[in-house]
Amino acid sequence: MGQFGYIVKQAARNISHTWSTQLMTLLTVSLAVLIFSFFFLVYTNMLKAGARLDDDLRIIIYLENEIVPEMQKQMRKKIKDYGEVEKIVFISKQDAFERLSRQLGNDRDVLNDLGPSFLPPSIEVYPEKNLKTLTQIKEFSDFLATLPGASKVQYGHNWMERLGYFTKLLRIIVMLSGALLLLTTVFIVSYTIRLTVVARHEEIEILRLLGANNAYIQGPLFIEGFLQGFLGTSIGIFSLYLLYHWIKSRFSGPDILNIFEFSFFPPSITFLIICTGLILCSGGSLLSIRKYLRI
Amino acid sequence: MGQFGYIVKQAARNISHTWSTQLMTLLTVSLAVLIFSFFFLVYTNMLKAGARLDDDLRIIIYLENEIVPEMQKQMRKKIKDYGEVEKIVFISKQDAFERLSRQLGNDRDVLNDLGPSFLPPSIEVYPEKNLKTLTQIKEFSDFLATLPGASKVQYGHNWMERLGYFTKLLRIIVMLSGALLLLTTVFIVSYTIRLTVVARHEEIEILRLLGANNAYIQGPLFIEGFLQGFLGTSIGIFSLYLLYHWIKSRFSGPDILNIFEFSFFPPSITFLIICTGLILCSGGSLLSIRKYLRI
Amino acid sequence: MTSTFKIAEDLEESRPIVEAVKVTKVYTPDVVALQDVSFRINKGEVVFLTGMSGAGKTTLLKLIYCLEMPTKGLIEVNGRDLSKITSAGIQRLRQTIGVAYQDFRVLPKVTVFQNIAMAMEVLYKEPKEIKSRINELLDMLNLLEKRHTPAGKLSRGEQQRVAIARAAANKPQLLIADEPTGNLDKTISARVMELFKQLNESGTTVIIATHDETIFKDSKNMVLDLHHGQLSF
Amino acid sequence: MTSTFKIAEDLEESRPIVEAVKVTKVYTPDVVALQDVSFRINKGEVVFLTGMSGAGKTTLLKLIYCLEMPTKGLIEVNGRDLSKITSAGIQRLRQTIGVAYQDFRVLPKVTVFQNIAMAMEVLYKEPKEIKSRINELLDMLNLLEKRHTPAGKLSRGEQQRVAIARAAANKPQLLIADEPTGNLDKTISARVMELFKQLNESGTTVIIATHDETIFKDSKNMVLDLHHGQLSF
Ligand SMILES: Nc1ncnc2c1ncn2[C@@H]1O[C@H](COP(=O)(O)OP(=O)(O)OP(=O)(O)O)[C@@H](O)[C@H]1O
Ligand SMILES: Nc1ncnc2c1ncn2[C@@H]1O[C@H](COP(=O)(O)OP(=O)(O)OP(=O)(O)O)[C@@H](O)[C@H]1O
Ligand SMILES: [Mg+2]
Ligand SMILES: [Mg+2]
Repeated sequence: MGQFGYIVKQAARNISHTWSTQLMTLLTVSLAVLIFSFFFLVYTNMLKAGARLDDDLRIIIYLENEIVPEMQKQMRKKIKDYGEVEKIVFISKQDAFERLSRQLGNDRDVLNDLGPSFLPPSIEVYPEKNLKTLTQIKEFSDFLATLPGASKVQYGHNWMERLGYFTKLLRIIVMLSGALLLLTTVFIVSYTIRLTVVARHEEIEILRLLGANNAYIQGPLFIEGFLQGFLGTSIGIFSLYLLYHWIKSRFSGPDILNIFEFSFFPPSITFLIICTGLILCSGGSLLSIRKYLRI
Repeated sequence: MGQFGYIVKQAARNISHTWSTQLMTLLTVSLAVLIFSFFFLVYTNMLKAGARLDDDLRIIIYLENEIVPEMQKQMRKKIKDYGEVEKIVFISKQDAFERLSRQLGNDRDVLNDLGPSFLPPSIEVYPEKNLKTLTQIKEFSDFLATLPGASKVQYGHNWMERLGYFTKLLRIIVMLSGALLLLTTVFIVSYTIRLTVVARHEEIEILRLLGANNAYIQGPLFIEGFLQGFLGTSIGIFSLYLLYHWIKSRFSGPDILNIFEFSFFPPSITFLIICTGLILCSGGSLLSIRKYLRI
Repeated sequence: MTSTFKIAEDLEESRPIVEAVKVTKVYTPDVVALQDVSFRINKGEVVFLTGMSGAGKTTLLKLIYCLEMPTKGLIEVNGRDLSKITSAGIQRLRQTIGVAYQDFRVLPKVTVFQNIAMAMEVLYKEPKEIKSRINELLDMLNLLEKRHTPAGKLSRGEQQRVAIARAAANKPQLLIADEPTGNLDKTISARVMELFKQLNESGTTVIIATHDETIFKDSKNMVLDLHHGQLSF
Repeated sequence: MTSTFKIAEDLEESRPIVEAVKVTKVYTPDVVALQDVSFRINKGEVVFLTGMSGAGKTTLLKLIYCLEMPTKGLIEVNGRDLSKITSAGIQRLRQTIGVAYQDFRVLPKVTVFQNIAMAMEVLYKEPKEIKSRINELLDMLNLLEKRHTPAGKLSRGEQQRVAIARAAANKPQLLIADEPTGNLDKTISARVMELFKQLNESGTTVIIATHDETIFKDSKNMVLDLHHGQLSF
């Protein structure tokens, strides 16, 4: 039997002898991964939702009269000459009326008696992402007010701030939970390692005194760490996937998920998480006993 | 020196000799309490916000004409005869117009050309809390449609569902995080106990063999557990309080907090949490060594 | 070997301190460590327990200080039937017995002084008394210099002396020493035996388990000789 | 005591396996365990190391198998200067040395068989060879019945024999036994000495630290006598 066979045999023996501890460690790893990736998932989804809300930043120019299509091109050019703009949308009286009635939802009946003509036409300007500070937006809107036919310029300042604060609050809560969880994960992992070391260091010391080389001592530990990392991370990620599906299935009906658009990690991130778990577990099990190798 | 003095001296000696472990345990307890109470705080606040949203459940009866104050009393009686009602509000044309313009926010300019007369008057009925299923609300609204002068009855069905789904999603996320955190807290605490026991059991075994009585062995442990529980829980709660203030100070400006109305635990709950921490810590430290007392 | 049986007629008290009747101890599943062992040790005696390695010496001693329970048979210490003893009773019993364990059981991270002091603190002795007693013992066992060294940093022989000092600290009614000279040279062994003799003179009953014939072959004390768990007189 | 010095003229090899020149070992902060110790042990010899408890026997042995480094002086094992040895070198050195530690260092939760097998597995020996060698050793040390018992459930004397068997398992070039008969009776001690003799005859150098004069007083082997860390010939 070669050296490698010996090491594998040793690892198998260790696992079968200490299966209860091993199971506990496996559970710990799974839990840590589940917690971490759960928060990572919520956080990335929130970031995405936040980005979508930012998308909604627009400046509205109310006009005195409808703009005929020929004029629109000229307007576009003028605006684009001033600053970088992502999108320009022209809203006719009819568009405005339809949107308001959509916005009122079930309250739309109040508009029944009115024609579309009571709302003014407008131009909606979506500035580039890099145009973010309020002063910049203010300057831009001041310029827009000078456009011919503009009666009033408005940007969703108040509404934006409100939503911004709300997402900020949510983000802080999620970040804090994440930080706390990361701390606990670090705690748990270091505790697990300490307990493993407590259980193993006598054996490792004796092996050293018997002249075992590093491969002989670290090999089985590495294999165990690798298996634990692989199984633990996979179980954790898989549980998260089940959880994700469960949550999603509970919200299959209405359009809430379109607003929130809850999505799972792409495969590349999943793969990355599993790899990180693998490396941490196998590396950690080697590092934890390093000081006993100096004997 | 009496028995009690001996025990206190012993505890003091233990603490000073093993202060690094003690500090670690203290940190663990604080962290666990912080995590737990953080989630508890978020959860209770969310429940409150949810309750406030539920408050908004109302049935609106649009009327053909304004109701003169003398008629209102009669209406009230009729409605209350049918079912239990929390509140009935009469909305005149003027009230309705003001509310819409508030609702439109910065878009309210669209109403500039319009008088308050274009909106119909209405009665808003807030059913009792126990009236919650949609069928019950439907039946109620069918009855309300038979009232004299009622042109249309409406309840915020769609809007309610949307918000309901959103809070449900949030609630699930918070509950899951809470469950995961509770699990990790249990893990951490049991790991801490296991490590303490590993460090102590030799000493306890020897004390038993020397004929130490239970008070002699458990006394110092109890004192240590008590101190750790008290300090740890207090530190945890205090950190949470600081965190809460920090969050709140970051949102002092706008009215977002009125919507969310983030508030801290009342003193009674704070006291309860500290007591629970105390009991768990001092009890846990006694329980953990129980099996060594059987020697 | 024929053992010298010494009926304790010249001792002040001749009541038995340890009495065993047909005691059998079987470790699960099937290790018979002791079989039908009967003997009687009177107060104030010095008794040697001998036998081959694995004969059951340590097991017999464990039964006396209640670390193991006999599978069959009766064992009485100080007139108390150990099969009916409560947890509090065990505590009180152990407070009257000093044991030097074969595997020492000293705390490696704790100083020599503190290791011995533990035994006295358990009885709520005064600090001054503890200090003078420990210094006396350490002096006798040639360990005074190591007073403040953690026990884990001592040589094995030094650790063994710490275990012996701890057993003797309270001047117990009954002192049990399991292989007390296994790691000690002749000179130190003699000092240990001298300590036991002093204690015995002040009334302590001493039971010494040993394979070292030199320390009992010239004495006229009782020798219990175990062979595969059975006593042979 | 005068020691019999035996110049190894009748041995096949007379090259030194252990050579120490003015070795001093000071444990921090100020415990002088060894002072200016010089000696030379030739291949194939049997050497007894004796001295009072705390004289420095275990420390000297630890220097030889590289568990401690000397504070001053030169120590060479198998011609290799231990002050310049690498980690891999220590591993290779220890594979040629079998040590029976004074505190045994057996794993209490692991069976007797497995405890001994560890020493052979480290050298990647074949399972069949391991099994036959262990059975041979256990038979010799009267421990065959306990083969599958966890070492923690053995009597101290039985544990000591496990430690000795493990040290002897690989038929090492150098066997170090620290107080190998401390917990053993005469009969078993004789068996242990017989085992050492067998090994010595097949070429193993044996160093035995002991306070038990009976096992070396009639032999003509070299005796190193330590007194407070210094050798006295
Ligand atoms: N790790 C250590 N730290 C400090 N002092 C030590 C340490 N190990 C041993 N000593 C001291 O060094 C001296 C020699 O110890 P050593 O273990 O070599 O003695 P020994 O001859 O083996 O004694 P014994 O027969 O009792 O086993 C002793 O005084 C001991 O207290
Ligand atoms: N906890 C245990 N479980 C199973 N068997 C045990 C246990 N303790 C002791 N034995 C066995 O009981 C027998 C007697 O053990 P004991 O320790 O009493 O021997 P001893 O006379 O003290 O020997 P030594 O001189 O080697 O210390 C031995 O065969 C031992 O293997
Ligand atoms: Mg024994
Ligand atoms: Mg020694």
